[in-house]
Amino acid sequence: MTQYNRIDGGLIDRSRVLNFSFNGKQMQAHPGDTLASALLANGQKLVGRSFKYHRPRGIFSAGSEEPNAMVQLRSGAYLEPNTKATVVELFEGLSATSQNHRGSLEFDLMAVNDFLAPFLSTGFYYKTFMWPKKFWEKLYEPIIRTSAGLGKLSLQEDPDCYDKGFLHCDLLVIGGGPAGISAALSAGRSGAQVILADEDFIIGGRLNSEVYEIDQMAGSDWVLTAKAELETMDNVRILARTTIYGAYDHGIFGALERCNDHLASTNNKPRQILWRIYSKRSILTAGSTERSIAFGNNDRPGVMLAGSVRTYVNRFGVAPGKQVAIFTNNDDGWRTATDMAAKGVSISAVIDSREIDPRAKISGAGLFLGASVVDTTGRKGIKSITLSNGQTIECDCLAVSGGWNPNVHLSGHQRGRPEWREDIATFVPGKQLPVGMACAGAANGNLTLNSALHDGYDIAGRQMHDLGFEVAKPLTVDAEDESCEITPFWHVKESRKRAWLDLQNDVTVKDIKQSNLEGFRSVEHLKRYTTLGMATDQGKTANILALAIMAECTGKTIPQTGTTIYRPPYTPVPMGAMAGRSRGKDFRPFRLTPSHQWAEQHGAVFVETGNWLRAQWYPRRGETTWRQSVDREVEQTRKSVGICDVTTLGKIDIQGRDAAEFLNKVYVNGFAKLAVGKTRYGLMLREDGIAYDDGTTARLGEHHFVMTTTTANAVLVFRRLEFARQCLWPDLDVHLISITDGWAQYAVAGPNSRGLIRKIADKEYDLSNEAFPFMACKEISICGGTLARLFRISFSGELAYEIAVPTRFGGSLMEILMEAGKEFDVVAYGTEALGVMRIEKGHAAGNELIGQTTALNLGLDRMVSSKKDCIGKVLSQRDALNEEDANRLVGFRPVDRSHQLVAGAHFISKGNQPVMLNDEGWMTSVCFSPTLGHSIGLGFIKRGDQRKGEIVRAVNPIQNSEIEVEIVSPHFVDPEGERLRV
Amino acid sequence: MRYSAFKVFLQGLTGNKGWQPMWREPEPKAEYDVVIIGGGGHGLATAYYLAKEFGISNIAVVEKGWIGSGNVGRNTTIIRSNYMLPGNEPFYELSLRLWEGLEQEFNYNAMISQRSILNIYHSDAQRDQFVRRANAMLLAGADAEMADADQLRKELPFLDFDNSRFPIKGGMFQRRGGTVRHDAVAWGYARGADSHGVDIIQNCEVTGINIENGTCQGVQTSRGIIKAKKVAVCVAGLSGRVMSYAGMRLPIESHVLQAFVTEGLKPVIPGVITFGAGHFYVSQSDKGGLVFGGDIDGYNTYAQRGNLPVVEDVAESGMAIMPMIGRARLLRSWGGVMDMSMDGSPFIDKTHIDGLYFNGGWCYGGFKATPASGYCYAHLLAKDVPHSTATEFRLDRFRRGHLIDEKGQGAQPNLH
Amino acid sequence: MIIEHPLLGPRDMAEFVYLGDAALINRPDWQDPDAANKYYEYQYLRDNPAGLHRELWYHEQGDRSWLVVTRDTLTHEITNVELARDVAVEEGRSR
Amino acid sequence: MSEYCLEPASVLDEYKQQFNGAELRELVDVGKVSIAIPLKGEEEVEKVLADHFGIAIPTVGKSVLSEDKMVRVIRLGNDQLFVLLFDQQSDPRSFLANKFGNVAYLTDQSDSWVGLEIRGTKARQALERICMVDLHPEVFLEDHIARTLMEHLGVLIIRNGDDSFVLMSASSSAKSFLHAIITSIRNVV
Repeated sequence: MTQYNRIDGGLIDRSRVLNFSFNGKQMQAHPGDTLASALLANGQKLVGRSFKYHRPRGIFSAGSEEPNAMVQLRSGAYLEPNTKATVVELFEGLSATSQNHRGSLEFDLMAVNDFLAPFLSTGFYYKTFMWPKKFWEKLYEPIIRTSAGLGKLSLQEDPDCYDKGFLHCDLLVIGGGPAGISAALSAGRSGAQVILADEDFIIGGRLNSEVYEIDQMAGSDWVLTAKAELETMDNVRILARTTIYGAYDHGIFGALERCNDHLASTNNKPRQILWRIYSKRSILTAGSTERSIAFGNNDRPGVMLAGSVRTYVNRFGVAPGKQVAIFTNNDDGWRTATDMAAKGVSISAVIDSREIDPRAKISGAGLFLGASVVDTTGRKGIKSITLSNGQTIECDCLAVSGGWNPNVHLSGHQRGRPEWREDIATFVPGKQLPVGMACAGAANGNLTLNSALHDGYDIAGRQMHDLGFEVAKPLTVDAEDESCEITPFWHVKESRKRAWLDLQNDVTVKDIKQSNLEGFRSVEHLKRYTTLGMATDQGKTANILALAIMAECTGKTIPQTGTTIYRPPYTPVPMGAMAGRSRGKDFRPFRLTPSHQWAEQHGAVFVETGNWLRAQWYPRRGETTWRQSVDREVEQTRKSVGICDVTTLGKIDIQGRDAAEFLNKVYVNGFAKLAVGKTRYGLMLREDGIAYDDGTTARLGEHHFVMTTTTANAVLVFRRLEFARQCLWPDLDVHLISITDGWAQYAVAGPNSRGLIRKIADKEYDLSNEAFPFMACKEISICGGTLARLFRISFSGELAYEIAVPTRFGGSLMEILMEAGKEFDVVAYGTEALGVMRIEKGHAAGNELIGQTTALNLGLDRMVSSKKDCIGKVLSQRDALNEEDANRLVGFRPVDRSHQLVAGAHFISKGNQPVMLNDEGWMTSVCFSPTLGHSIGLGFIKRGDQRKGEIVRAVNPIQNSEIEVEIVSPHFVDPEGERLRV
Repeated sequence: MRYSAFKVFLQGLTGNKGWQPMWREPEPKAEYDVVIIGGGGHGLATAYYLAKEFGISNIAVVEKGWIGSGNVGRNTTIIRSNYMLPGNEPFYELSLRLWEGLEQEFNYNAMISQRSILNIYHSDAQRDQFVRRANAMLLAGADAEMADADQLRKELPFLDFDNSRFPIKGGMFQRRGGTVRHDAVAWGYARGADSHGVDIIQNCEVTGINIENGTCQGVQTSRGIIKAKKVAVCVAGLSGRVMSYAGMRLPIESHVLQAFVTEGLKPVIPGVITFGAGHFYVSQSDKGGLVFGGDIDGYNTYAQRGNLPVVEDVAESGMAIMPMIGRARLLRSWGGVMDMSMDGSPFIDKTHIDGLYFNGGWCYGGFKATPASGYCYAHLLAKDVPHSTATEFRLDRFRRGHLIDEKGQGAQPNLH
Repeated sequence: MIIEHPLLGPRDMAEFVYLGDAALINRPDWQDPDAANKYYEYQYLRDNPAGLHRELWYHEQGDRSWLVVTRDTLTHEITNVELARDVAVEEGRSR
Repeated sequence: MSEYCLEPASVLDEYKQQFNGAELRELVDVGKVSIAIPLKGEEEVEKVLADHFGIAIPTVGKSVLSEDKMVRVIRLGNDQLFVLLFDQQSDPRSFLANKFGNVAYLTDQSDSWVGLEIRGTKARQALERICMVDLHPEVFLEDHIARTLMEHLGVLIIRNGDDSFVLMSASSSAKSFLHAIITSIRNVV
């Protein structure tokens, strides 16, 4: 029984056969088919189940408005839930399964909900499931959640890749139907850069679905001619399979191109591309979508939109039924009858709600004028309809037309409201459109062919004229304006049975009435209370009907009742496409230090620091825990010499006649008097007086400084310095250049560091303590003439240097330092050892500079110069920041030295209850000090500076632990700083 | 009308024709004891608690559109009390406790679902911060749990443990956190307030605040002047506009926060999950949609819509932790206008004008605060002293230097 | 959004970082007798208008200039873009 | 002579690859120097450029290539120039300092940036996938430059020929940058 619903004609390639399967059943169809047309050709009526009542559902439409025919496409990790069969382009080997049923599609156990429908009325769940209280999470909700959702996620990583891109144009044409094509012709001929996008895999819109003629040729042939002309233009780009899903500010549009979804495999090319389109002008030619009429049991498989039935007949060569009835309130519905009759499909009846003269003669069909359909039969496929006159008519397909709604969605993405047009009984785009947008054709309410063609052409011409392009010659086409008279008819009041509006979410006319009864009368309340329009089709076929019925209930007009706000996306967009390439390891770029390769070769364990990867420690053979490695690195550094890559610190070149004055304004301490050849530690505040960054700044020349910042704040500091320079002190001659990536910088620390530096520095430089004391800096040369910068600064508390060379030498310098250091038993140390040594020295770092602490809290208040202004100075003097019991950064050690401290523990005075009221501070940083042989920590505690020697509780309820700790000086090692200066 | 399973059954038998409006649609009276400006979650909750707990029922809630049209109707529905600072945590814990009994109290199922919230961490430093936070929560009587990567792997196997740019090292759970059906909160409070005699007046826009001799006399509205002994502003998102009627500048900027939902999917995500190396938080609703959000767009705006860079950033972060969502489709996006305050924390306070009160500055965290905000605001309105958990939400705190800055970002609202 | 950079022409907002009200240029004098109050207002209080807003954007992924952008917070329409440095000089921030 | 000798290394190992319709290579041995124009000092900078290189100072967003094609001067901002030196100066900063003296502030940036050149008929199509700036030949002319963002990385892009672009980005993230550009090419060829 293959393809027994095929009829002649259509835009499919009958010379080739494609095999596909639905629920495991093998079927055949042709290139040019959608999954929906292929299913219909094979007589598959029942394709899914509705969300709430699990009613049997078939194919309702032929486009992206489809509420019913949702399938799961493909399988395994490629499984794609909630896919509209009406937009899936058929490919060889396609497999699809139905969704949202327990048991088989034919015998869905959840269909019991349909019998319980009276008790599952709109919002019933707000009124029950409240007792007993505990049952919600344990019983009620789990049950509700088993019936939640439609399709399934594969739970596996999406194996396809996605891409993004950026396009620019003078005119973006949204929709490639008659109005869109003529708009593109018009703008293209005038020489403008044009992008024509259409969601379908062939452009042409309704021209491919109708039998209209243009210039004495079939509409679909005219499309090919026009397309051929557009393709000769370099300035026109046609994007088929591309949905413009959102209109954003200033002429920017989001677009999704499904480049490879129509293939069995993407062959490692992007499955889809998310385009950001920058347009100077846009024209919305998105056409219109047909709406239904609400009547009893209007949701059965076989009840379809009349225009869609025409699409299947004319474009796909499929008759959705053998015996078709038509129910309409407008002239367009009649065309379904005539088109089908012309193809030899039997029409059993045409029912028109209007008392009019018949619009056509249909042989063999009963004509019922001023009549309506009140009910239908046929559980898994429509079998008959009952008319308002009581007559029953057999049919296996009912084509319904309630009129056409312009696709105004994108016109409202910036909160413009559509306007009601009484003559065509629908909403058209309002006056407040996105910047640069115009609307034309059916999307603008010009529902007939000739007017759409001219509308698109002329409006695009005017838009291009505004941009300074010459207007193309007027359009000369020979096409008709078909009749589209309509008398609004929303629902069949005589129907006693449930009449569906939102087919997917199962919202019926009764639900609207109940919503009104309970006070949910505003459109937004209606939507939220009944879930109308919230399904995957976003209510494209349902919303206006529901609105009309609500208007009827409240006695208001439809425009008074309003519409909900349109929001992106126009049709759903996969998350993978939204993310593009930025996933997995490519989520963010890696920044690598100059010694990265060396560290890798030496087995380093790396840690993410922002986007940087830094060596955390370097395990050696025999070491089984990270602590062993870190302890060794610390001990060896303190004993002899260690090397640490500190390239990641932000480095900013500061030059200018006023550079010193500038630094004076951005640091709390003075820099104006810093001598050339010297380095100074500086602290920066935000303007609100809170500390946020610190580092050293070296004066290389009278007007030349090099500032270092913390790794984390490098970008932020630069931004704030630029703000200070440009906005606060615009007349200072000072210039900033980030040189973070330009220099490889290593800390060389430990008593033997001078000896090591001496070995590589060129001989002419005197590096003795007298000639190059603590905090000195100098540009020198090393290894026989290579430029280097040498700073005698120390984070470890040892005699130490930082040496910088141009990055290209960085890898080599690491090797040379390690080679030259062999005689000292040099060790490479990572960020952990760096951290241990700074805690031993009591230096504040990231755990202390958290944007919540002041210079006072950090014990750096004496650095704040009283003689000058600096950013943050005035507000740092506020009372509450300077209270007597303010937090102070101090050191902590466990009373029982064998205990380990925990960062994040809170301090409670002995004898006090561990509750928030008694909370006195918290431990910020802890480590095991190999130098002292026990755990040590830094932390903030109230009045800490005055409480040295006091024992407090460090409570850590999250890990059920608590120990006693002693408040001590934060300077655990060499508190006088003697080692620095030797 | 009291709701129950039996009532649903009875109505079902009789065609669901006997339901009654959940609230009246009264005309505004000339004068009230309290006029609350703003029929959002906080305003309705304030009215409800004032009437029910503090014995003041001559109240009008005036709303310029439909009730719940502000941020209570456009958020990601998350409730939690995982704050750290003493100025915040007791208040949010009060709120969570009020949530826990709310449905039974106002006889409306808002689907308060304590399916947990997880904050993932990706570094040792982040872990230390979460330990600090978790301990603060426990000291304040809330609940918290730390979990390592192994435990997360067991509970949430779909997270990307093996190929992520920023490895998942563990997380902090608050098991009592979760989600609520957001619209139902507004409806439940409205129904409750209405039943205590509160007038809820929709489509009534406040166009001015009448102040004479430093005392607030009432409000001008699109439906006439309404006198009031006390006027309580509660319009987060639009606080700047409304308070400008009283000549006040605020430590607040208005920003848009976008939120998103996917098509309905069979449930796979149990609770709320928050990414720690980017901006992304997600839960799955009882209808099956993945509800998620990220950072605010970052520029001052009163337009309830956002732009693409943030949309894409949120999707990237989502894919970074759960690459299984690649084939799920984003169905809807929306934007809510937030009162972003200067330290990321809110205000519930009297103003310098007698009889004029202010509640706002909720940043993007106002939804979870709804019950406590209403309760504490009602307390302040009734007794003229702040509730014990809301003593720090004062308008003058920046002048004093008393900051409640959880994120440590300083006076830049778009960073909170 | 697109910001029409006075030197570079139209550029996507993704290249920019936002700060806030352009009044942040007007940093008060630290020695003003009323400095505490002025700094409080400068740092914390905002007009936050629903309508035209002059605001600071930093072209971080561009020429590193700070811009003063005049933008309508209701429609996002941008009507003027200036270099913040020029504005600062105009507003008397020269020494 | 020193016992030790520092070996320079290119960040991307002198990457070079031919694709179908595009060629991508690392630009090596290009000296890069930032020149900050002192406040009110533009005229003097202009004069140095004219006298020593025969170059008229470009406006912001544009660049000028010297006649001998050895020097490209890029105007990044009002007070900022960026100079590319193609003649393998071992110390480009000193080379320029000799000419500029006190007229401008110089910073050697040779190692801060990695440079790639992409050329070929598919070059623009590949860049469309990653670059938000309009590179249409009638908009982004030869010698036009732009700093922008590509896959989370700051990039300086220069059109240096019909179908040819120079892309420069931070050297620490060079590998991710190269990966991003290669992916863009692979996705279109």
